[in-house]
Amino acid sequence: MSITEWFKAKNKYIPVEKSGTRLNIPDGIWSKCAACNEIIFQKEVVRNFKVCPKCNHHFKLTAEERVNLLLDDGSFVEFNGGMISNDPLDFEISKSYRVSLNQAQEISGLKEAIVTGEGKIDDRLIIFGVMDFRFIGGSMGSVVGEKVTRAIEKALEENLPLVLVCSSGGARMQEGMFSLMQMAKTSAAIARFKQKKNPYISILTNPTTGGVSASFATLADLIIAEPEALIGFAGPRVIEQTIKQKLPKGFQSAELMLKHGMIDLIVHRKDLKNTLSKLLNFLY
Amino acid sequence: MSITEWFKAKNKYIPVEKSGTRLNIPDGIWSKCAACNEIIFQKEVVRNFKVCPKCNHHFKLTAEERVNLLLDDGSFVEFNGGMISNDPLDFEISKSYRVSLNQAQEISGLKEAIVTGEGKIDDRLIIFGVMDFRFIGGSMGSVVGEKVTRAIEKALEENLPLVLVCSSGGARMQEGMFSLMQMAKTSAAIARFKQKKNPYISILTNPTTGGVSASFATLADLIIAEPEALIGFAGPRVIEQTIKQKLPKGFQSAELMLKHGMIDLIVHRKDLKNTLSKLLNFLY
Amino acid sequence: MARYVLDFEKPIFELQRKLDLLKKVSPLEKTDLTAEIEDLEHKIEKLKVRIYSHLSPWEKVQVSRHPDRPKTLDYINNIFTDFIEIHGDKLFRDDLSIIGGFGFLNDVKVMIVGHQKGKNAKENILYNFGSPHPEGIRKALRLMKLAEKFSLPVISFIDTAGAYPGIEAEERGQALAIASNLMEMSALKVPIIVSNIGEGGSGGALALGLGDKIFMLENSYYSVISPEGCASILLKSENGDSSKAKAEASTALKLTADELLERGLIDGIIREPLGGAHHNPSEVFVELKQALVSSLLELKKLSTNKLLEKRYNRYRKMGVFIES
Amino acid sequence: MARYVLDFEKPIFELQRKLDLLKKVSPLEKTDLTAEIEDLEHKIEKLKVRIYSHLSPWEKVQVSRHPDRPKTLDYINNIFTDFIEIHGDKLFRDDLSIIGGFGFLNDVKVMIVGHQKGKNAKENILYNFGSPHPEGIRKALRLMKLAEKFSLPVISFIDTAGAYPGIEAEERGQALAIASNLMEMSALKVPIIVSNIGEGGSGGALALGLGDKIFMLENSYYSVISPEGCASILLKSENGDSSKAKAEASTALKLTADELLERGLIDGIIREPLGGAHHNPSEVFVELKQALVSSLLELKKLSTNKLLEKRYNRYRKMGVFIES
Ligand SMILES: [Zn+2]
Ligand SMILES: [Zn+2]
Repeated sequence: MSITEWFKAKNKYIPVEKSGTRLNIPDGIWSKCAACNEIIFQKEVVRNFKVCPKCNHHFKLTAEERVNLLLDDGSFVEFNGGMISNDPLDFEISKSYRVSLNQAQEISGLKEAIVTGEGKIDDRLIIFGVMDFRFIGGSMGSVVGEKVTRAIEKALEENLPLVLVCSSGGARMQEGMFSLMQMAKTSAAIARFKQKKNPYISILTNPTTGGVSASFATLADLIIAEPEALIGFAGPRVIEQTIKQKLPKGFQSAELMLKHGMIDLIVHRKDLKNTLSKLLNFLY
Repeated sequence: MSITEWFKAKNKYIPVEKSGTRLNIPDGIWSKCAACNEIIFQKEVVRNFKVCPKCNHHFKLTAEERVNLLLDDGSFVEFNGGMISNDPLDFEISKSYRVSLNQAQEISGLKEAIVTGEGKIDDRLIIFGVMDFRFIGGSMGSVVGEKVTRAIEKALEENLPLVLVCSSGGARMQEGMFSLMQMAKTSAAIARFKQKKNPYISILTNPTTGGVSASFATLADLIIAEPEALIGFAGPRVIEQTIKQKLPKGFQSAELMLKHGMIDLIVHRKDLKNTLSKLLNFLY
Repeated sequence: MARYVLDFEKPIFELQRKLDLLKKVSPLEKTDLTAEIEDLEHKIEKLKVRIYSHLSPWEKVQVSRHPDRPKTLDYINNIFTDFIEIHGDKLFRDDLSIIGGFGFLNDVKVMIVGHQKGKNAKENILYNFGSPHPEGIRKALRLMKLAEKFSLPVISFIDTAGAYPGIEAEERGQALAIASNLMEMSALKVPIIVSNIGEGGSGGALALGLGDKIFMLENSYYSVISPEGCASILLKSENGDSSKAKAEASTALKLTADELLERGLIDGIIREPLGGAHHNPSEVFVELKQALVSSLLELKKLSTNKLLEKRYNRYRKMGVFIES
Repeated sequence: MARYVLDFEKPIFELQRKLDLLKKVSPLEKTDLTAEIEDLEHKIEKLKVRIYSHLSPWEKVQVSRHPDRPKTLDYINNIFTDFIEIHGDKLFRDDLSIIGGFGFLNDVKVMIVGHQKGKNAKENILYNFGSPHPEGIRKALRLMKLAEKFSLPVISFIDTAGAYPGIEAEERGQALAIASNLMEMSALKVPIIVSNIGEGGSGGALALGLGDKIFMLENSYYSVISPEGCASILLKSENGDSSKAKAEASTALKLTADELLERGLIDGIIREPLGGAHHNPSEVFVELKQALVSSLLELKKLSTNKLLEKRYNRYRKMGVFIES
């Protein structure tokens, strides 16, 4: 069953614990938190929106978990679910891009690194997109750029609020300049969207960097970040290579970015839907 | 003869050396430069646009010297030359404001700290204003605010470029909140001016601080500064009292402000008219 | 009653201390002290009225700076509901000397901005004593532009000794930041209601203070320069640092709410309880809320064009001069 | 001829040195060396053609970074007249890695912006190797908005390894600065003509690179990631630092002008003299100027609406995917 079919088929709330592959949390009833090294009870983590009950570390969510977290039960309808990459450069270094795509599809059960569609937040219809880091690090190639752009255009046409949940290492290098141009394409679409007064809220989750942070992700009317999410343009390793020293702990965290004025507010995952709903109410 | 009459009467170019009271340059054929302590020949300084030939220090110019420097010979026509302050607070601490006004009028031969009007730069008609530091430190009270606002409105109505030469220690405290409100008034006028596409160029001369720098002076499309001019919001003494240490040399200089991105370009006085003319040509 | 005692309040606190002592010893004494206590209470009340109801401008300046006085966040929490704080200038830093965000004024969605001061040393360091750097001024503008886009009226609170006069503040363009706010606020397409709740210090205050309705609390001040600054410039030969000099400057600058209302520079005064807002904050919250609600009702009746025209004319006509 | 010699150029420079020696000793020798000299000159010419006319993508990347290659300021000085440099972002700093100002392209008034690289170590420190901080990106945007207000077409030059990846650059919002430029440039109401004269490194290049006509010099490159970055990520188990890995990445990324023109991502290629632009800059100046002039003529015929619609559609259709 493809994610599209899956989303279309489901009519009732699918609780978070039934979702697919988990990130960062080893299987088993008990496990160790990768952030604080404490032993945590898996069920409690899942019940806690995949947030460590000991240290509040926010583990990555899959696209479907995010849909379940934020949208009203059964309200999500996916758009363009069948869109896939066509490997425009016949890219192959060490591993062919086509193989990477197949593997990503298998691991995630998704066709690409973003799922877009419409759905409701407390009965308010919105256009919604969510990236999935499992799919080649949530990287943006032609498909991500196109689906984001169509979502923006749809929100513009239908006068609906736009909410995009970001999680990405940046542009997808395997599509070369086509990927870079998705930054231009999505930003241009946002420029048009902003000519009207419908709200656009982006949610930056761990991590949001590179071509995604340097295009649509940071162009929102309001930017919400999840606690401790890594947010920046250059990746930490690139910076360390440039400045030739270790980065301080917490550098490029949501908290630091808030302090530096780049983020509107940081919201704990458990309050995310409620805050989003309130903000939409102020803006729309 | 009032400055108004004087300006109206004159039909030909009045060379700089014939102008009124000079600032910073002691009288006599030879004198010492206040900036570099070198002995300089008065005539040479005057010929050099009141710039020290040894150290390039730009001495303050009077309003009429500035008119002579920048506008085409005989092209200047003053507006609102008769406007004077009415001492709205009956202000008197140690010396009454009325006495200060009388003294300033005597020293400068002007009615207030700014002269406004229309004139030509290389045959291009512009609305022009120039502040005179001799008049209570070029401070902005009701009259300065009103004359600046009228100049802006005139430029807007007649679709003309606006050029304002600033030299001011800030708001005039003897008019209390009326002075502070001139910041709002002039800035609001600039907001309206900017709805059309006529250029506004400000020239910041030594010093431009306080209520003038925090209103119309820095809201220009292009900001030109004279070399080494003191430019800032708070005065150096206030800052030193706050941070409880001496300010570094050159702090708040035009050069530092350029480095910090606040100024478009620094132009030597000898090139000022020519650069202004070229810039107006690009913008108008 | 307040911990922090101003000079002119001392006689009241002396009697108060006596009263407290009397009350404490009363149960232990054999003689009935009720009459003495009542007498003293009466005396205190009379003294309060005598001292507090005729504060000089300089005394009002001191009250306006009282650490226990309600600060912007107190007004936010007591006048609005559902406040969501929004951070940052999206350029350099989140300046905590400026606070802002969304809230409901009764059922009206609004954007709130204001200077935030602390009530103790720790808070004051965090908030930089309510004195913004350019990034704070720009943060306020960003929130106001957001309000404009989404048609939310702006409710602004002024409470600052002034924009921060430091090296970095200058380097990052304090002057331009203030000027930009004035320019943008003069043309902001939503109502702006300003309340000066304490100190209205020059450009740093005005940068959040240009609007359609300007209220001042009874004991707030609003001035082109601080009384201290004015005194030290004009009275440097004499003792500019003396209380007398500051008092003289405070009077000369006509910086009180009454003086400014009389001159048409503000629209209304929110009365405070005897001794100042901190003696009974909830009274002030209620009165200010009422003023905000009715002003908003009035302003919302205007078309955007009319609103902006009125705002322009308001400032356009400020100034006193003679034309010959 | 250039002082700085790239690896693949070495054979040419060997022969050249031989030739120089021969010419030097020739007058001192008894035998006539003219024939040998001519022969060697002929050989060099043939070798140059053989080496330079079939540069691999990785070799082109190296040429694009040649220190002697003309930089933005050289193009400004040789293509435009009456250049007046304009500084600063009016927010934080004048970032010298970005240069810009007014100039005339023949008789057309234009705004010029570009990345500025140095030709030696000292200049490169001054210009930060052409890698902008956020304030440089914002400076470029400010100049473009100024151009928009006064209806001046924008002529942009790209030459950067990328936006600077440093701590302060991150703190001051590199990502948002780039994103803002893309958003604003996509809707800028004047023509934008972009010329990639050397390195087109990812987001830092694109931040000055969104426009209506995109030219690339023959030996410039334009890429989503540097060949080094790509190699080190994808070939980390093998030797990602080797020349072979970089060459492989350069080829795979399809980053040359030819590859990009073929895919419709750019509009034209400015041919360079054999060996690169620095072997005969004036030739390149003339050809690029011609391209700018004729593009401008073409773009000026469009109404603003049409211009913006075309620009939007240009980027809207970029991307390759399959829909099922
Ligand atoms: Zn944990
Ligand atoms: Zn000198």
